[in-house]
Amino acid sequence: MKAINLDYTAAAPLDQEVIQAMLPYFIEHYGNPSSGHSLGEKPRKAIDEAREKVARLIGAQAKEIIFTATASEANNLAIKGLIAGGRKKGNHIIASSIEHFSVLNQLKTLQKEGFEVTLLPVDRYGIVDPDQLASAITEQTILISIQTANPEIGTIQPIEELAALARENEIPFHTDAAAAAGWIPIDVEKTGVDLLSLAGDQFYGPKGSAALFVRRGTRMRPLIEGGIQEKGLRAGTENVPALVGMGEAARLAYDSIEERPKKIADLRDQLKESLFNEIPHLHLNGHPEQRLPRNLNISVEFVEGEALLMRLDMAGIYVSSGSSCTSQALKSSHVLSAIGVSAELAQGSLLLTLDKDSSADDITYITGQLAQVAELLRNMSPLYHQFMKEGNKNARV
Amino acid sequence: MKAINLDYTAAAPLDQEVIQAMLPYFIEHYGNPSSGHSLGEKPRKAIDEAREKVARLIGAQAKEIIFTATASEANNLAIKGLIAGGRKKGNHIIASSIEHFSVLNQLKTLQKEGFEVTLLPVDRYGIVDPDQLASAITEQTILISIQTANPEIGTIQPIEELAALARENEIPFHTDAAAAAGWIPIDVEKTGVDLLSLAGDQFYGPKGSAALFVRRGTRMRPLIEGGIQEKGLRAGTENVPALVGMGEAARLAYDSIEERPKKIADLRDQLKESLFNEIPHLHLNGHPEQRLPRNLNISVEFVEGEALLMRLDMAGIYVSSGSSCTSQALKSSHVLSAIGVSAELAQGSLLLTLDKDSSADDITYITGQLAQVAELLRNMSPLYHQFMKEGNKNARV
Amino acid sequence: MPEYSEKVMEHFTKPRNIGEIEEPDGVGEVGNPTCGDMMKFTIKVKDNRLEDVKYFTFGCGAAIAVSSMVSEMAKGKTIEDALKITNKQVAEELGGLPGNKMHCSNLGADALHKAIEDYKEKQKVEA
Amino acid sequence: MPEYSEKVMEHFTKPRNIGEIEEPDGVGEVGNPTCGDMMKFTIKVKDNRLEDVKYFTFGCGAAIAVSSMVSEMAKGKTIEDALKITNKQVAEELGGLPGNKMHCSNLGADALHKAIEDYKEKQKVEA
Ligand SMILES: Cc1ncc(COP(=O)(O)O)c(C=O)c1O
Ligand SMILES: Cc1ncc(COP(=O)(O)O)c(C=O)c1O
Repeated sequence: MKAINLDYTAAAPLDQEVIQAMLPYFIEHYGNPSSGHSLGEKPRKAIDEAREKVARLIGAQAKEIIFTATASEANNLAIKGLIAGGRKKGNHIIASSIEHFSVLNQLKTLQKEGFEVTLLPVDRYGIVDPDQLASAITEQTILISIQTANPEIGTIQPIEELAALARENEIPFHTDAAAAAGWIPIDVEKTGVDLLSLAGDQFYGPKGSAALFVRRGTRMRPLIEGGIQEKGLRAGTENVPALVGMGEAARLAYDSIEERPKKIADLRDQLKESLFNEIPHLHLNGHPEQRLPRNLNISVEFVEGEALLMRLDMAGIYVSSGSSCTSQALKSSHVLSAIGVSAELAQGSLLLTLDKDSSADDITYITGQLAQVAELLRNMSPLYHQFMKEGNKNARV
Repeated sequence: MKAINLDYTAAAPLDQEVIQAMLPYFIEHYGNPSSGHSLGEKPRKAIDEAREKVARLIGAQAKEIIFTATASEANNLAIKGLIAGGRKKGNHIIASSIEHFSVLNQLKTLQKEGFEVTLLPVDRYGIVDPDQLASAITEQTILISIQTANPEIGTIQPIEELAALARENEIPFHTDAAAAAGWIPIDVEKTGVDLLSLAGDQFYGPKGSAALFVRRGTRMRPLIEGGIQEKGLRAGTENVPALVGMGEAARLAYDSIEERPKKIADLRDQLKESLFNEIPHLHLNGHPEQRLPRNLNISVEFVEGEALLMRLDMAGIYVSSGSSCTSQALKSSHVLSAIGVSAELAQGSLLLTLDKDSSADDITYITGQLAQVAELLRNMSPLYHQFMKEGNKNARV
Repeated sequence: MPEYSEKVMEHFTKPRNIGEIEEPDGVGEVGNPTCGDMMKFTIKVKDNRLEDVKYFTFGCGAAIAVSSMVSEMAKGKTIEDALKITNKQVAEELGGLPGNKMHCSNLGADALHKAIEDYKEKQKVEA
Repeated sequence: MPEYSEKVMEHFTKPRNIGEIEEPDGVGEVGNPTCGDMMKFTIKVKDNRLEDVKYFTFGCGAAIAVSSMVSEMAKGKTIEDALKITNKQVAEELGGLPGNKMHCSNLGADALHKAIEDYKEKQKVEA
């Protein structure tokens, strides 16, 4: 049976170069970078180099990179660490309504603790309006956190414009670039953001590798207190192999920041065209152009996502959905709801993320399978039959 | 040249079994355990199994294991998470004065936020007196955190007795077992602790793998908020290979919890005897019997630790020291100071941790080298010459 | 795949009795697409027995399997016996459902019972 | 190994002029073991020149290298020139020191200067 992954945003296999770069650090150069003796030297140099490579990917300086284990940790360090750093006084925080849960759930907690939180709406494509940000800013605003791109609908924000507003008002600006880094060019000097989260496993690096860019001069407190690793901002023995892997993945992403995303985006566009040509009643979610190269998000009208996912799985195609049934919390996607997708269409949403190894052949297979599956499920859907009847009625009138 | 690591507490190479167990999860079974489709299945089962194995090592149930990236993170989750969970009201926390910085530095922060902190003294061997704990407990005490064993001087605490006091007073008890787990039998049911931190890389598991045992029913809040991984107590994509490695290392440690530590302890005792026989003016730090099997801590009188460390390094022997010069914060060991080791002797302290692959030959080599190095450095030490003169004078009187 | 029993997978893969009975004796609709699940049962009654049971389902794997199972369980039963089918029984017959999918099992029996109620109402009117 | 320059490593590995001059013309002691570093310099002066400079050092790699370097720099210099040796010069001659070890470079010149002061004091007394 075929096996085609279209859920690369959930996980991707390591690049061969990445795993090869990591392997020597499990057994041969197993030392602790903090050791004063020779066994610490290789690992120390290795993470210094990794730091350089990660910094280069986003236009930062190496000393501005704080390694963490996950993007969730980076987001938590960004927000809690900045607030605890407490340079700016106030109790108001602004974010977009389509942030990742590792931002949103913190804000909920902060609200309970007495902070005011403004969640900016987005337009039907998922874009934050800079004017709305401008008018949300108050004297009390101490932090603005707006993602670089959304992992679900792929929409890319006008970060430069948004960050400029923060800067004018001297408010620290954080951007969660976990879905974007490695896929679109990022330059923290150009955009002027103060904090930026990224995740190695989102660009073919290993799980357990992530980082927070902290602009020099930003006053922060650690989330994990203890030793003085990572300039005192993240205690704990460094995960040398993972960070080396992230460095190598960052190098590969940087070196191909034009070609690789373009190749995947072309395939993605072909897939989109093929699906929309062959299957009726599909809807595109997210921005038609300002979107991540590997991301396609559609809603299959009249059917529910988990059933789609299971049927496709049986055909060796792996996707994810924003339906409530596929979410462990049993809530349908807050992102789709924020861009005004109806609850019914959210239930039938499919997130398809392609890979550098996706092929044109895959597209033909996927299209055929999704067409079949959609037909099969529609044929048992009360909504579809209702629509057909009403459609027919309407046609008669 | 020889290369003998005696600093295995800083880092150890992975067991072959451990790396072999991990490898399939980088590329072949690279899926995300949270995925609803088939690619999530293998990784999900793999971390379930790892959880079982880690639980078994400490006598816990699998569902009581929360995976983290480091022991520092586990300690931060334990303390901050419990306080934020807020079942018990009060503002008083008790810990020992020889906790790891990932406990102590949190307590410093909490003190600034208004908490009362009692750091219990330890005796000259590093042991916490249960009577002193009993009299430190107040109506306000909401948490007691006492390590299972100290990574530096190796001293093992009477945890069962200490935890029983906490239980009598209905106070949650946390123990940092990062240095102990895998080396001495641990049974959370027998000791009745509520929270226990452990680190995979301390028993031949990979860096980036650690866990917090959270007794069922303990009310906690996450440190890293976001997705609902790890029962909502630690958001972020699971580091599958690292956790699989930790599971395998836990299995190996559990299966050899009698033999492996005993073999290493025997070698450690031989090393100690050999050193004390051959080199004058050595002092043992820590408890003579109640200590971790692989741990030896001595002070070499009249000389400073970094110089010792560098000279030994040139002879291919890797050790660490509690001297201020070898610490990145330029402070000499708070642990040695707490057990009453003089500042001078703390400067000349050496921490020697052995390994399952350490050999009797190594011991001969180490003894010879340390004897030479100590003599060389003593011959240039003003303290040594002063002692010799005064010693001679005293002898004359 | 979600952690479904073999039985659930079997009914999901090959759902029985899909469809809509023309001129049914009773119709029961429960749920709505907003919540993620919606079922429409139609029944044909003869001599106080469910001669035929069909359904359309919009929903997850569990919802589809539940409707299929309910249709099988109900078919041929007397009205009284069919009304005795409980949500618990449906879940049991399916070899259990994951905790977060138990609510789906409720929909199936509910929709069937609603169809039967509808049949009873119509009987009253006709009587 | 700490990140020391080659020059530091060379002086640490083969420190020059270790020892204590018997009946020295001046003695200078700085630091104490509690802080981690302690140096004792003894000097022999002839015709206003440092004919011999020796030291004992308790301390880290940097401290040992610094004392060795200071002894080399001072030997043969006039009293006046030896007093002009600055901490900065010592660190420079050693090819730099890691930031957290700069304080060691201070000790070396200080100990030397103290020994020279001691010599001067003694001269006064004898005069
Ligand atoms: C007792 C103890 N606690 C905590 C830690 C911190 O471990 P990590 O650096 O993995 O966070 C250590 C490290 O060796 C330890 O020995
Ligand atoms: C934008 C964004 N932020 C945060 C995260 C969280 O990443 P992790 O699960 O590695 O913590 C993700 C995950 O995909 C993401 O896409």
